[in-house]
Amino acid sequence: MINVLLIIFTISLLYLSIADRLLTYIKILAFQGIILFGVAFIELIQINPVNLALVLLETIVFKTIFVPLFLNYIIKRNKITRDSEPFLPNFISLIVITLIIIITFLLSNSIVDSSISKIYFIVSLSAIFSGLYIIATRKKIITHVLGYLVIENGVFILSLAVGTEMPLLVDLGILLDIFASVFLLGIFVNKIGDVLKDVDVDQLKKLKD
Amino acid sequence: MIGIYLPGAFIIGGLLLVNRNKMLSNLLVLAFLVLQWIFTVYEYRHINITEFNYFKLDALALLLLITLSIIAIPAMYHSHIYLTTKKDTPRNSAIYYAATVILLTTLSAAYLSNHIAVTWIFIEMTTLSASALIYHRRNNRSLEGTWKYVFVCAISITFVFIGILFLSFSLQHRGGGGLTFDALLTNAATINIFWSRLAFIFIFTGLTAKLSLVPMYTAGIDAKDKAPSPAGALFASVLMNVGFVGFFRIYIVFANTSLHSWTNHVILIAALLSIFVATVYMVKVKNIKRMLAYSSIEHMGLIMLGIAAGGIGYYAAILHLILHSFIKSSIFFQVGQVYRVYKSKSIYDVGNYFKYNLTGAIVMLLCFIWVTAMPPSGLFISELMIFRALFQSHYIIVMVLVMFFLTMIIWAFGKNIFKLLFAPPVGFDDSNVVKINPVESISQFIFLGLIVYLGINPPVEFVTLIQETIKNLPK
Amino acid sequence: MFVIEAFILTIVTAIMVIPFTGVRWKGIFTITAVCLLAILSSIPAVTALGGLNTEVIFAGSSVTGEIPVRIDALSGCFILIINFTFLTGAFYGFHYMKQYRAETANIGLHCIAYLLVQSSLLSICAIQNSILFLFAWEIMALGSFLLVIFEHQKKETVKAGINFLVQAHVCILFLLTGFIWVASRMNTYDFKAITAFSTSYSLLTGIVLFFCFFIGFAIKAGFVPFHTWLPYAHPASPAHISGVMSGVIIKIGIYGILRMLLLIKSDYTLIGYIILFISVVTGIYGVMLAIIQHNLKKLLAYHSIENIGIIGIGIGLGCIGMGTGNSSLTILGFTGAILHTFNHSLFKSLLFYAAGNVYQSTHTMDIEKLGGLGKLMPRTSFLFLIAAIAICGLPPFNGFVSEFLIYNGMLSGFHNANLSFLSLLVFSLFGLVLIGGLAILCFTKAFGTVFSGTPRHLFNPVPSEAKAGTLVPMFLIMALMTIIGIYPVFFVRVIWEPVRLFTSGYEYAPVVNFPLSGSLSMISLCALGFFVFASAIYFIRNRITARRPVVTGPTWGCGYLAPNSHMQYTASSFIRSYRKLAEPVLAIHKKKSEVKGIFPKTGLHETHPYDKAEAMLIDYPLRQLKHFFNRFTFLQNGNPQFYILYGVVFITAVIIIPFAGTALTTLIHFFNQL
Amino acid sequence: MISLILILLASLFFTGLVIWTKSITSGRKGPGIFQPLKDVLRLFKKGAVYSKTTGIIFQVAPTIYFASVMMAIFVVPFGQARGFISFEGDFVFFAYVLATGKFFSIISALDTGSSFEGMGASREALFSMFAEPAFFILMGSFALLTGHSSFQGIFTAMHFTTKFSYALGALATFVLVIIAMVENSRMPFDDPKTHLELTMVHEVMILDNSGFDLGLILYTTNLKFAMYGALIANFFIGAIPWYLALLVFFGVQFVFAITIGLIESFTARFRMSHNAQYIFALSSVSLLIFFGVLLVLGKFI
Repeated sequence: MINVLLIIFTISLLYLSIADRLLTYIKILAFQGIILFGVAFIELIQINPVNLALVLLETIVFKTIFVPLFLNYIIKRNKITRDSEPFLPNFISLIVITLIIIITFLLSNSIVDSSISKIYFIVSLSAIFSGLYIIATRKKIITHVLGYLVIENGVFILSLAVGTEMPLLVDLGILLDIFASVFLLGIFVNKIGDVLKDVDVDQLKKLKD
Repeated sequence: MIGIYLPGAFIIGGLLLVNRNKMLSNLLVLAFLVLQWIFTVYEYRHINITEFNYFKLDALALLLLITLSIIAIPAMYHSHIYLTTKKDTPRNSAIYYAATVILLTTLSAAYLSNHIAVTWIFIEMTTLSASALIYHRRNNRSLEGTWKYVFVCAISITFVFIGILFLSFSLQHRGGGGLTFDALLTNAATINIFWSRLAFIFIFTGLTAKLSLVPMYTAGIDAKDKAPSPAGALFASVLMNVGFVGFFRIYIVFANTSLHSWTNHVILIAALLSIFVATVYMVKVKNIKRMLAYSSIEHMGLIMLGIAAGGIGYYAAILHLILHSFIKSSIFFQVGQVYRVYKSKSIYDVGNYFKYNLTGAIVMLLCFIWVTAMPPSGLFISELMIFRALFQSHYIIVMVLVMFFLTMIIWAFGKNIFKLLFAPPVGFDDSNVVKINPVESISQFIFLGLIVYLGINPPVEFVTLIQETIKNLPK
Repeated sequence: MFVIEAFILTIVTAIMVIPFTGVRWKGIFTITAVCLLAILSSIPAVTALGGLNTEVIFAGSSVTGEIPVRIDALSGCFILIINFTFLTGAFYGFHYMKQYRAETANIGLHCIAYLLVQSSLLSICAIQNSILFLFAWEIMALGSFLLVIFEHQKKETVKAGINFLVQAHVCILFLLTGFIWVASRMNTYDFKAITAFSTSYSLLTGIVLFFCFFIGFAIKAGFVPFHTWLPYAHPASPAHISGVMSGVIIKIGIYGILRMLLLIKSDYTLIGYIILFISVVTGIYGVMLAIIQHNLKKLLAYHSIENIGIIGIGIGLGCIGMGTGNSSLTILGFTGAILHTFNHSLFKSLLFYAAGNVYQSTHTMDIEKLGGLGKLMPRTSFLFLIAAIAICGLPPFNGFVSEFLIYNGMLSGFHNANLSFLSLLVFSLFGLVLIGGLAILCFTKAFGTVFSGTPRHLFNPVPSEAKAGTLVPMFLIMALMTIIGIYPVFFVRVIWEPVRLFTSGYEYAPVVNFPLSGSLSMISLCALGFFVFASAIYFIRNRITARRPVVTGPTWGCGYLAPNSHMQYTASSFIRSYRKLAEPVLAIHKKKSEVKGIFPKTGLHETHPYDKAEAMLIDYPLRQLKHFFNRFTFLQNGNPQFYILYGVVFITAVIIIPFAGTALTTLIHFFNQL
Repeated sequence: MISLILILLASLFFTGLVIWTKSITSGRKGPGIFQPLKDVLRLFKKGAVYSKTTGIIFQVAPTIYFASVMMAIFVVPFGQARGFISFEGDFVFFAYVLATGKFFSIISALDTGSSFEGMGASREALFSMFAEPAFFILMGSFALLTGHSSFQGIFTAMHFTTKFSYALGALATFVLVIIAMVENSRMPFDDPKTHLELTMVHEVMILDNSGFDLGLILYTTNLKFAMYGALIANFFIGAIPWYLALLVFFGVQFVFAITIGLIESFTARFRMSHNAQYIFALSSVSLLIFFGVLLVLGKFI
């Protein structure tokens, strides 16, 4: 079951690569939240109930509901155009993300350690690198945040791999999640939208040497 | 004691945030400093005792905590001057003070924490408070700086987290206490090489954002540039140290595994690239604060070289770290005065500082001498030892390269500093130059003296503490 | 022991007091402190020259280890040289700086820097702990930097200062490397470890170590091609600083070389060959460039390089003597070198002081604008003349004595020399003679254009003789120069102790007597005879011509009746034929527009001398380096996407490169197996 | 001491002899041999004209010039008889003291502020600078050959043993003759009888000198010739009896003077810009001598 969910997660990454509209990104994020909820639920069923509740709450409330709504709000409030404005054509993005997945898959084959199930490793690493790729190739600042959230999801999956033995790490992951998203989005909603009218990356390239 | 300190400091921070009364905020800041010092002294008396499972004050933490407590006083003093001369709104001042207090508190906690995850949490929190300081001026550029800092730090903190996860993979027994540094050290021999290799590279890369090293040094530059000078002083000293703490504790673990020489190579490459980048930009930049920020990169590179070289280099690295904190903070304090005189940080707008602020100019001159590690600066001693360590570990080419880069840096640094000090400024109206009270430079003089003292004639306790810090490293 | 404490106390008190006194008192305090320091340091120096070394060992700290302060004859000799120059410099400077009294803070800094330089120079001669030595060395460098940039309103001055500072740093890096090398093997910073190190490792190690130190010291001393800071720093600084700098600060490099020769036991012959070669090149190159300079102080600065070359020739000869066991060569070489060090400190400071007087009355150092000052400033011109004769090494003054010793060293080297050494000797003989000839060309140009003839430029106010205050120390120097010229035996006897240090290592029969004492007393006779003889003839001439009619008129214009001062032979024309010959070696930027047509417009001919070595060794690499650095300035491009990318690239690279490495080695292995 | 007297004697007729030779070769009767001396004496009796531009340097210089040449003459030996002064390395003193005189004559020329005299001064400085290395290498070679470093030591210890060493002696004589020509500003390098100031060396330097000073300078020229003649003579005197030596001395002086006269009669002056090269070639010749000495000593293997 976990494997199925994780594979669906990976497919969502592929979909992410060809998404044009920001709204699609947000929907995919929400969808990923739901998948993570499922994975966490199955994987962490043995840990203590309070902790489990926290994890599940985070995935379902924060990742699937709060953040997507918040993003939507920001886009509306700052009148950001709907297009994701990639530097590269979507086709290439698709190829790159596919490549990322293939490479991580091949890479994980070389791991000899058996204590960790490899699927977590593959999926999370693909998610992390896809997130980084999205950050690097999209023009808007808001897409950076979106990319970052994808990375977060990847990290969350990775933390689930040791979740039963070290639930603390999962909690930390959640903390990171909340902290970073709230903070980044907070700055966004408060300041960047006010100060910079057109929220393009080029606006933030003044500080350089 | 940390149980009292942390809540206390956070309460003071919270009060500062809501308080709008000038008098009261001064008192609160004072109260914080007193608390900080009581905490420091208490911890000094109770070394190597674990508190709340996750906090343990070892020698490194003690050294850096004392450094922080010492720097905190002039930092607050100069912040006070900065805010009063700028006539900031009470709200902004409140945020500034609160952020500074929180920053210092989280830094202290991060130094003390004995668990990698706890360290991680506090490092994350420093990003938070630091960003409030960077955004203090509330203009486009500072917003940009803040955004970049937060974003890059967020990514890097994620890297660290990934590294921690990998580290947990590598453990044989994944118990609750498995990730304390002590436990890691005792289990170092049984660690899984594949995962720990990944862990190290991710943790190291993540921490370079705080450490100001290649590859993630970039945002730190903007932060030090855009933050007000007293805050810049904290960024360039104690905030960098927190990165070092995180790095060094994990390095001790890896030094006791079979990955030791590999980690040394990684560090060496990062250090060399850092010094190179610092050189490239020191030659180029015309903004004094950015130049200083690059100089921090250079010094961190040197410290890492010391670590990578090993032997006497360990001692030198710790010494260099502490001395660098003092010198960099005092030079940043001084830049604050420069900014008040010229209303600019650009090297094109400043000049003849000697005429407008004699004491400040002398401090600046001495700072230049100290920071470029010319005798009688204590940094000279640490650099000498680093070079000696490089020599002894047969990194002679590295040594020659570094010496070459350092020469270029001195040239570039000197060119700008002497432009500031001696060359007449272009288009500067000196009819109503702000007079700066020489008293404001006392802290810098004290720091300069301290650097010489610690460098040339270190007290026995200081040496023992450093020896204690590095005792777990292989010889 | 007491002396050292008093020394430290004096310098600390002076530095504490000077910033808080009135501008007049700053000077007086400085002079007092300089005198005190001089007296205190001269006590052990004199006893050391008497053969009684001082050795005090301080406990030091855990970092430095024991700090030995050893004053042997070599140190003593240099301490005395330093003190004398600093004393005259202080007295001269006190009057020279009077017109800058408005700049109180600047003067205060200047005074402190002066004291710092003096005390650090003296310490360098005494301290034998690497770390403390480097400390003193750098304080000296920084202090002299502060002294140089006194007139920091001028852009070139600051530039020269930075140039100086950077090269001083390069110098310290070389020294540092050497010391680190020794310290990392012997685990102590005591100088004695250097000896132990060089004896316990291979001969080559000793040679490389020596040259590591040599380059460091050579930068300070100004050996070609490490000289490039020198011609900028000297003209930029006030006159007394140029004097002191050229007089003793660059000599500390010589001290360092001599000290290292004493400490490092190695193949002296090879070392000597290399030093000798470098020195001859230094001497010739220095004077060749000196001739074409239009700035009087720059000319003198290049001349310092030349003299360093002469000193180096002496050292090189002495070294070869040590290596081959030719004791008279050793003695003559080192005596010549040390005596020339002293002599040069005298006449070069005198020349710079005289140039300073010229500068203060005319506010220019451009030779092409000066002229005819001999009548307006008779004493200064007299002093300059004496110093010029002395620096050219002409009898009856002191310069001749040291050069004479070096010549004789060469001649004594002829005995039992092998072919390679003989060729080198002839080369250096040729070089030294050429240096002498070129020096005459150079100083006849300098003196002739500055002090003789008619003024080339109208100065307002008309230049007048310098104040007596500046002239007194100058006359003092002149007197000493004359005494050395007339009675060299005494001085040679004084430096006998330091020279003997170099011969002490012999298993050969120790030489008790100085090999040339007969010649030296003859020299003094000749010098005195020359004075007496010339005066007698002049007296006779005056007696005879007193009764004859004397007419004054315009200079004979070969039939042209309206000559003016612009038709005078200028400095550039004076050296034109030389310049034509030397052009291939030198870099002279020329700008000229020929006179054309029947009614020509203004013609123009400008020459700007430049240093080819500097262009090739400093400017070109720096330019290339800047290009290289500029390629990396994309890094901080303001785009956070890139910033993230760096991290990713770093991580991937660190992971992949080892894999790639192993893959590559496997591949290579595979191909090798085919 | 004896050499001093002999040189003074030779100086009385040397220039006269040169002039006499030149007159004979050009088909004139010419003045008496002592005419130059008479000129000098006449000048001694005259008053002087000084330029307004000049200062004390101008008045002192001729004296020092004269004194320096005299000091140099003191060093020159006569065969085994020492000079007035003799010590190890005295040839260094010889060359340097001459340079002192030259230094003064140059700055005195510059003191006039003339448009011409500087020209001469410049050339004088340059040429003598180039001539000096040749002299030193020459003396150095003989010092190497003989193991002595004083004039007297070198000349007494020098024996022309092989044919090869005769060649060396001839070369040395050649070098010394040329050096003497350069130092005295004679024909192929400078034409004292020219009437164009632009092409003169020595003569143009002393354009402004008059009266006693000029006399002194002119006489110094005679002395210098005689001095170089004496040096050359010393090459051949060696350890022969004094009467023979006397003969050789005057013989050499005569031959030397007549040679100069002949050279001046039959050659044209070099181009000024080429002078430096010719003079520098002397150093090369001296180097040849040096290598010759090495061969004699068997250091070349």
